[in-house]
Amino acid sequence: MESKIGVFLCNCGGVINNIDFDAAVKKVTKFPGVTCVNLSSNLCLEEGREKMISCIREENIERVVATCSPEFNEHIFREVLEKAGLNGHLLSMANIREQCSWAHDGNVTMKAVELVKMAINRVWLLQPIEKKELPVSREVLVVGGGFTAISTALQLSRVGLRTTLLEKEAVLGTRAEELESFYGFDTSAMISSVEGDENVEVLTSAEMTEVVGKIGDFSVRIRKGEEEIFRKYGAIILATGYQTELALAPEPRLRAEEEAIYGINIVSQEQFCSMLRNSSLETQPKTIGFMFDFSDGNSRFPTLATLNNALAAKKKWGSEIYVFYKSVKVDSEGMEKLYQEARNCGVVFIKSDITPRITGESGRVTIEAKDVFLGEDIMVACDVLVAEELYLPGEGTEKLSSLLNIRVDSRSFYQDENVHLYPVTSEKKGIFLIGECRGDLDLGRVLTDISSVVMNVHGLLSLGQIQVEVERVKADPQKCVTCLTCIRVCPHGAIQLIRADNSKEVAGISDLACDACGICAAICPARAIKFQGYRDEEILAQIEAIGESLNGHIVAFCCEHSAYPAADLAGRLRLHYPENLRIIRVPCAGQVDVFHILKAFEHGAATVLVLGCEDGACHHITGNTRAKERVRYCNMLLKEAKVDGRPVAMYNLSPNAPHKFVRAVNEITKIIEEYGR
Amino acid sequence: MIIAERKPMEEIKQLMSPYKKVLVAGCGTCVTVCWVGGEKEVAVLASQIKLARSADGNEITTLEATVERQCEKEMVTEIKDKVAEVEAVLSLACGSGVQTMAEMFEDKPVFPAVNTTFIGMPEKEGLWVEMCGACGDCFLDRTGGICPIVRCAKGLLNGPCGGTRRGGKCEIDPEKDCAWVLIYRRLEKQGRLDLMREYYSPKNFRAVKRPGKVQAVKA
Amino acid sequence: MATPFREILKTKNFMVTTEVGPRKGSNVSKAIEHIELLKDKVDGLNVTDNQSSVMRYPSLGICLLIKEHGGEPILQVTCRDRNRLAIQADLLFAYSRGVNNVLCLTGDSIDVGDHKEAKQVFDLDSVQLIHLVHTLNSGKDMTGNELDGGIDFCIGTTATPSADPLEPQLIKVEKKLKAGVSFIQTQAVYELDELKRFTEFVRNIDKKVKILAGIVPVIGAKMATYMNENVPGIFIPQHLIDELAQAPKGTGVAKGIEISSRMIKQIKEEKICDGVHIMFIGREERVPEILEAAGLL
Amino acid sequence: METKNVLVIGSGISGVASALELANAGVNVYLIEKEALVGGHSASFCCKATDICSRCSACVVFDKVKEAVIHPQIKLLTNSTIRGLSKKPGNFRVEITQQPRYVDVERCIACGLCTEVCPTDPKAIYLPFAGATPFSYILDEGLCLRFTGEKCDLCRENCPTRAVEFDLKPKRQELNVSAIIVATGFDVFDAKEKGSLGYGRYPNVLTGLDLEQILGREGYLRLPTNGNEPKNIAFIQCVGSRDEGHGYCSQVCCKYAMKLAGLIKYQNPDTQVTIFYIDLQTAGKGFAQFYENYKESIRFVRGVPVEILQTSSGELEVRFEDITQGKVCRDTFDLVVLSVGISPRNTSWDLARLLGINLTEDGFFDIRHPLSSNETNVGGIFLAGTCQGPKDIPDSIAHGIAAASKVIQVLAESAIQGRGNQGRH
Repeated sequence: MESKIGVFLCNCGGVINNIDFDAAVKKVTKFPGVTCVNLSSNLCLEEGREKMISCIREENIERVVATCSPEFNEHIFREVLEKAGLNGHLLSMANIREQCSWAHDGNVTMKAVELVKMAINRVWLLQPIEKKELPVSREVLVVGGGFTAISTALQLSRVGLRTTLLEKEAVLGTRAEELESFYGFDTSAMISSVEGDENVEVLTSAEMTEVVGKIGDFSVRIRKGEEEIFRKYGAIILATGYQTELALAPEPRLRAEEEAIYGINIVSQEQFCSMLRNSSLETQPKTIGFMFDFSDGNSRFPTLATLNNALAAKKKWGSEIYVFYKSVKVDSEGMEKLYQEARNCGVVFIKSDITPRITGESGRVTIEAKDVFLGEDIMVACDVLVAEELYLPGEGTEKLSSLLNIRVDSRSFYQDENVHLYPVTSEKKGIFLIGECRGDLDLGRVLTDISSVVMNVHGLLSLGQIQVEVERVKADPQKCVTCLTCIRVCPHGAIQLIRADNSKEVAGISDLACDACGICAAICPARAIKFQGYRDEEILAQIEAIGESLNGHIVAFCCEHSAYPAADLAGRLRLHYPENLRIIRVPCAGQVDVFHILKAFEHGAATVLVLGCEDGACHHITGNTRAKERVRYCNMLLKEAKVDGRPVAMYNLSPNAPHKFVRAVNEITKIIEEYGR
Repeated sequence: MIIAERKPMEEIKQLMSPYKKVLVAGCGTCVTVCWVGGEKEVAVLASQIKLARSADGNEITTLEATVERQCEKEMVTEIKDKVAEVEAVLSLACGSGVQTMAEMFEDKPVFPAVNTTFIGMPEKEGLWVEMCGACGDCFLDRTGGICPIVRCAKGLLNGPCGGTRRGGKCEIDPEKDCAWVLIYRRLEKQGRLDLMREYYSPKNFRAVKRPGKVQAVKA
Repeated sequence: MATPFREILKTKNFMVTTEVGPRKGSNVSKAIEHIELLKDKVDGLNVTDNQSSVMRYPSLGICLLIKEHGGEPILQVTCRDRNRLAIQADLLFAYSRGVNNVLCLTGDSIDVGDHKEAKQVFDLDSVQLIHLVHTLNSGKDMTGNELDGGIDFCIGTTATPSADPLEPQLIKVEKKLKAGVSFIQTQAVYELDELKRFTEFVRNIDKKVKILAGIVPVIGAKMATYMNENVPGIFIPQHLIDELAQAPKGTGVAKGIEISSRMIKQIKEEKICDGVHIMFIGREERVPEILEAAGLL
Repeated sequence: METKNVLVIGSGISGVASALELANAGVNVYLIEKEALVGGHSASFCCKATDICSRCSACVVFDKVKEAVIHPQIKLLTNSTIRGLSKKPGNFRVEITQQPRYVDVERCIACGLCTEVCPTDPKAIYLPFAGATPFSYILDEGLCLRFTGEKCDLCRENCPTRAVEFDLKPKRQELNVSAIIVATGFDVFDAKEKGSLGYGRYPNVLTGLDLEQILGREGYLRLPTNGNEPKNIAFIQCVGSRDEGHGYCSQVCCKYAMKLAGLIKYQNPDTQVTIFYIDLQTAGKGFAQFYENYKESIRFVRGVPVEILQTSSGELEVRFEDITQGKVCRDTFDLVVLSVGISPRNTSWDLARLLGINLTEDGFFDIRHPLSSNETNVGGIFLAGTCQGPKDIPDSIAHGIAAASKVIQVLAESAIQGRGNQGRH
């Protein structure tokens, strides 16, 4: 049965003057399924919306096509549909202003009509999407027992969320002395208050051994000594901190007969802290050397530790202090002041571009370097050298990340370097990473992390339920062949094996954990996964609409997070590009299917563009890289079919890069023109 | 599970050259799981061959169908109407699927679009490796669960050949581990190296009488 | 008339064998030259069996020629090209024509040869082949049928002392020894320590078996690296490659010969094993120079 | 729990981040902005990605701002400032003055007709930049003829949706809110203060912000003087950071300088780029690799430029003290970019007095305790973003979320106490 489609054209206050709307209305009225066509001049304004509602009611419209950019107005028109008693998802938009009128010179009526046609073809395949409240556990698991973990638990308790504090050591307060000596802050009070907090359960000498499930419903197995504890949590927060390692190897080349020894003459920052606290230290070091920023130029911690310890030593012992370094890392709060204070207290700073040479002799350590200020060699013999330290991920990071199946960054700290994950989220909903375990953070940033994660978790769990669109992406249990492909590729860990009503095991997509990218749908070999609004039918319907009118057009699949808004901006800037471009909006480049591309060629496309985010900026982590792979494969297939000379092209850009968008379109157009000759 | 590989387009085009209307038939079991013969691949191949043909200025129309198991006559009959419409069938199923098709529709030429390669398993996303040679005389109990018949390039039963490369790699493929080195390590781990020291007399290559038949014992 | 190899194994304390490589084609004149040149200088002449899976004049054919010219042939039989029927038949024929020594090998994979698309057989493996020869020696065929006119082969096999990892190889050698062989002609050896370790291992299992160290002269650094990468079971140590690299242009072969003879000397003096098997592929005519330099003439 | 109202002062990225978090948590948010547009400085920044994202987060700003302006729980008040504040326990009464915007955000459909008909040059009514949100034109009183007494009415007459209105008075309104987040951001250091560097005098001396905006607007870099592509560019670090007046590191300059340099190199690999620095701030997630990739292709010079002069040929001669050689050197470039730092708002003092919160010696808003990076000395008033101290975009967003978190925690507690009290009655 055919449903009644209402088309609402808008000439935007009559300023869209390169489209002949009367002609357009005539054409559109003829399209099958179209019940009524309205021309408005202010569709998005109050009065325009009112008219729309009444029209939908009077004509018993079932599906709506509106002409405007979905970027700012899709939600407005969804509301209109809801008000008119329709499901908001039975709407399809034709972007005839930003991506047509404003993007091209001359009369673009024909293109506008075609964009509307694309929307019409799509709209009558659309299916309603319902919202539902799904229950989530209000329990939170915090892994770690240091300051970060503890204060997270306390803050979560303030907003009424229960937490389990999971520490592998026997007691809480890892690295407490560091806080004390660096910030003069005593954690013991905190520890006692967390232990007294009714909302917090503390498990020490305990470790997570298994995690299954998803946001709102993680089943966690914990081993505490002999006993095995089994719990359910709504969210998991990792605050497992960091570890350091002396960066001396292969320096210093201390020969056996030399007396300078690790631990006595060459110490770590931590060892030096305890030296400072040790009142019964028989001999106080007269000269002390510090080193940092040679082996690892990307950590703030060494600067922080050095400045604090140097100052403390100066104050306590009045020793001579020489600091060898390449660059001070002062890009955190108060650090510059600390640095100046140290200078003023007479700490000598020696900038050197090459790693100093270190030798040990008769119980002293000799440091030789080239001072870039004086431009001459300097040699200092000290009683103690506080060696450079490398700042490394906490022990067990690897184990935990594989246990939770979450990614780590290039320095193997937690959290992929993807820009959309900052500050505290992982690629899996409900799993968070805070503090030093996700990178080298100073106290200020750690505090921010703590509060941020509390906000995130509160937002997810406080109500005990989350409203989500259900079955937006769904695997048809009848078609699923349980090949596990989707489970392996889902960047959000949203797919698991389930037994739908005790039948065979099939892929089950969690509405809670799913982030609606469609990567799974594009790769499913059985075409069992359907992504409402972007199903094969809906994409192909649009492609077919294009084919009807002209050949040699270019189909551009545009990621709604990047290329699509970029195209809109291009329009606003009136940056012009060839008129034969046809944009199909997709949720992620990773959703673009090989055979969608081939279909475009079948329907006469000169070539196809796939436009997604840059590496490291994909909202779905791997979507853009998978897209790149598919484009490569696609070109292989086309070559096989002797359809060459006009390869499919993939470009990476961000939503605020309109010029890059236009550059991409012009580049590909050039290639096509050359091919044409 | 049966693993297969798509034939090159050149060859498929050759097979299809006399025809103007064909059915591209997929199979919903093994070949779907290994990404060569499922509904998605049917769509891709159909589209690709149409492009290839129109590039030659010789259009072809395609129908598409995917049955759950092409090696089941009953399931194959489900698509008889579509078969009736076309001049030939291009099957993306394994050899047995193709033959079942051919047998069910004797008046129609049925062509294989894939090469059935082996019985294997996925090593990781998108990579499948051979595991079983269907020799009808399973040897795995003596080799720590690693099959020398297919995973050793020469199918040796009494240990590695002299061609093993540095680091225990295979004579014919520096990427591939020597099956016998793997077997050695596995058995060593299990403290069962005595199994490897045993002499195994020549294999009975007639354990399965070719063409093979298996009659279920219970009715 | 040459002394049967079996006798030599018993009597001689340092024996030398070398090989005659069949060519592609029916012209055997070159082979005859080599036979004539070598037959009296060595204790036995191996004939390779479609070496490195490249189709050639049959091993058996050359063996018969050697016999005619009064040499002592060692028939090499691989498992790659013949099934158990063919192998048994060939052995019967060989013995009936006075070819009494057989070297049992697995054989290179088809993939390394010039008929890559052929079906490789490997109906048997080398250990099973050794057992098979023993069965025939005992007057029965594999299925236990009586033979009218039995055979009595002197059985040898190969091993790779420089394999890595070595343990799986040694287990296989152990099996071969248990199956019963009178001599082992090893794959090319370049590190004598490896050879020492290997001989010790063998001696612990079998005191009587004779070990002939495989000697393959390398005539250039390039060739050496090539062999390391492409010839199965060959591992040439870097220090030799460097030594070859330093040799002035055009003196490569001489250098190779020098290195080989040096090794042979050392093997003989230190009694590391019972002899050597020289494989100078395609340069049979220069084998005497090695023997000369090694003081074996 | 009945819905609470919260005021967020400033719609820069931190304010927007706070507002979004609170709104999503069901709080009514008044987001007030003294300018006509939302997003503050960072909204005008450009994407610095090559094929690989450089993690400048400009796109994240773009997304969040867009999300904020259409959020039903966020009431946006542009052109608005605070005039008064009175505090009762758990509640503030805030007096807001909203200057007329003249172009109604609700009605403007950004058709651009007004700009077409506007007679002035430069145009008095226009769209400042493509990404401007709300996507609505603005009117510059300084340029508009109406405000110089003339009788122009073209834009109003031609506006198809009657979005332009002139006879408007400033609106005063009072808001009752349970908490306030101060997110007033920063002032870009005025490079003119460093006269010797020639900013303002030499057209080819730009600030980092100028460069951001040029690249954002044009998509590529051209010399302001002759429109040619610059061949040889110098970045000068620490302009307005780590000096007498500024006892702090601005935390953003090293990163944006290197990222902009990277982008320029990507667009034209032949361009020479030199960065003058004292200490390189290469710490921070994802930056290690970035620095590795560029440390070869970009020339890093440890040195402090003392003076920039324009040669007769229009080139810029940078005189700098090359520390490694310990002497003053000269080098000429065709474009110099001053990596200007982050300064506190010059209006901070007034606002501080109005709200009763403290300032640090550097002039940023002060925090109550080193272990609470959002809380001020006044209960119920919180800080978000660079008004508390220099931060890059990701840190500002994080800080904004953190501030929202603190508010939520306070509201939650007061709710609990509230219930507690009722219990006692």
